[in-house]
Amino acid sequence: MMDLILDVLSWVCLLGGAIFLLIGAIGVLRFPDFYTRLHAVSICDTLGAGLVLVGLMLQGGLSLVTVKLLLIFYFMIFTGPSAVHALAEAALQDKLKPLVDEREP
Amino acid sequence: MSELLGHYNYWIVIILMMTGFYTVIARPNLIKKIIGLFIFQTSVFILFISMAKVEGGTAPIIEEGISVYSNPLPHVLILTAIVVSLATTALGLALVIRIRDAYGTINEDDIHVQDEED
Amino acid sequence: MFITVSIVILAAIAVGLVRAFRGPTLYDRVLAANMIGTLTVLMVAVLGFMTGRPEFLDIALVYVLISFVSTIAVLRVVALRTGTTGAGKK
Amino acid sequence: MEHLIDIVLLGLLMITGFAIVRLRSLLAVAMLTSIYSLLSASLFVVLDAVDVALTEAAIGAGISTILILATVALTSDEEKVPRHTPLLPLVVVIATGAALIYGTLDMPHYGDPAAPVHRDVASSYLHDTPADIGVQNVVTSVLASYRGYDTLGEVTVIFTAGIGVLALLGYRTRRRNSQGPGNRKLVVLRVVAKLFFPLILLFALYVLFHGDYGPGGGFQAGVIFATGFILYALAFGLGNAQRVIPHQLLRIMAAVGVLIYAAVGIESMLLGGKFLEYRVLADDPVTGQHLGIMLIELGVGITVVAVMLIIYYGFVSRLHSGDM
Repeated sequence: MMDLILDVLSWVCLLGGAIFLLIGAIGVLRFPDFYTRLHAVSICDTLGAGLVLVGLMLQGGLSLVTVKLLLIFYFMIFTGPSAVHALAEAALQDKLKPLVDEREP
Repeated sequence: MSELLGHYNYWIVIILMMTGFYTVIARPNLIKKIIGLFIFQTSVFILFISMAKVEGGTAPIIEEGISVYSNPLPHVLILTAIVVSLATTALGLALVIRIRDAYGTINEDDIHVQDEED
Repeated sequence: MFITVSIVILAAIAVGLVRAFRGPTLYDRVLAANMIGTLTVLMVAVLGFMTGRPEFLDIALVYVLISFVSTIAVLRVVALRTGTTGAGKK
Repeated sequence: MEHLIDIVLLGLLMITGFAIVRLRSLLAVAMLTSIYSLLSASLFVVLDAVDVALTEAAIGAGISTILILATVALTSDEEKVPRHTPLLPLVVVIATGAALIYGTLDMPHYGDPAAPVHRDVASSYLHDTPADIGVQNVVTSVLASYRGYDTLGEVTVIFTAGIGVLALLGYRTRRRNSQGPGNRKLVVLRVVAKLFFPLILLFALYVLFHGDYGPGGGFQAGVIFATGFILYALAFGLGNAQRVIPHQLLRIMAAVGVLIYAAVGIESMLLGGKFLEYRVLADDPVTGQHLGIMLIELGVGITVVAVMLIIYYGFVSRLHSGDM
């Protein structure tokens, strides 16, 4: 019974994560300019990746595999945002203008 | 259908190989040539690794309860080849930088023109 | 189950590749490369479970570190050039 | 179903390859090369080559992208339109490709267990490794023990390439970089780099010494170790990195690694075995093999770290700004 619950839970996490990853990727493709696309990437790096990794941890159970997955998760929550921050910083330094709505309100 | 799938890997490898080959011979830019060489190298790696794969096999790290493993020998050859390929790529790029120092350009056509003028 | 997840991740990689081809600025391409790095990490992790040998997560761990270092390196190299070429232009 | 992933990945690789040829901005091409490497590395995982995937990811997506970018930064970005029509090359390429595809028709099918590659030595390596060498990872046992002489050659090639880059580019020592207010934008990177730098080095050592049991070994560990130092150099400046691990030390390390490898070979000769026959290194043959493999992996690792960093220093010290 417990196994079944864990399995279902992990599948929900995995599928949910995969869907968020796809949504993020579509966002990167469809959003109008660079700065908005940054938002789309962060959904991949945090929510999507997190859910997939949690789903895998539930499959792995208490073992070295889960420790490694936790390590990956730990690295990802640091690398993702800092890479995106560096990207935004570099683009700003390069005077890449954000797209703004110039119509009168 | 099985004929098609059975050789699919090799055909894609050949297409990649030819893409790299084309870049090397048709593009005058030296950096582009090196990148073409890089694609060529990678296609050779994929060729070897594809040949090593055994249907239903798993990675050649021995463990209880597993009997079919992929062939480890091509993996060894390619593992060292990858590191050597980086070393040669670095050497090539270093040569490109020196050529640029000497000629002021990395375009092969321009280099030939300068050579003929001398 | 794992196969569905890995197919969805592959689809996401394909979508990201389109952005990498289209650009238009270099930063868009770096962004796409960074996202594909994340997706590859997850796909390798899922593949490990799919083939029944999840202990190969070391590879995924290496990918996380390498894709971060290479993104940073790209930005630092490009930052050196922005004064002269304007890599942000189309 | 693994076939599906294999097919899709190869298709994506092919598209990326075409895009690399078509694009004219070399910076963009360098980014695509990085993506191309990541894709081929995940293909290697699908094809069961975990050790190769580890190496390709560390090298292709990491260091070689950085080198290509540094070269582009040192030369020029835009590719000029070629003067000749590409008709002749196209004909040559199509003819060669057609001949090669004709050649593949005789090849055994993908994944065929009866293919000639899997006969002879390969199966005996798989069969004999547990008893002969006592190492779980057959790739490590073949690399370090059965074909140790070959690997010694590869390490020498890497060492030679390092010398070649050193001769071509030289090196310039940087003064210690100031950490003034001008680098304020690097604060986030520096914090993350401080957090990661020790972990990457630790992980590289894990990959080095865990190579007997899982994917890993000297080549991979060396590249990961070098990547750690590259991260350090990116965050704190090349000058500071050169204070941590100076150039003179690197040149000594590159030679010492190869020497350790060769010395293990000579040591086993002195103890009455053949060159690189590790079983004589200890009383028990299997312990001897373990010891020999560990020592030569260490030698490989040291040489690879040193050469990677020599190459990195050589390229990056030519860039104008002092803080990279």
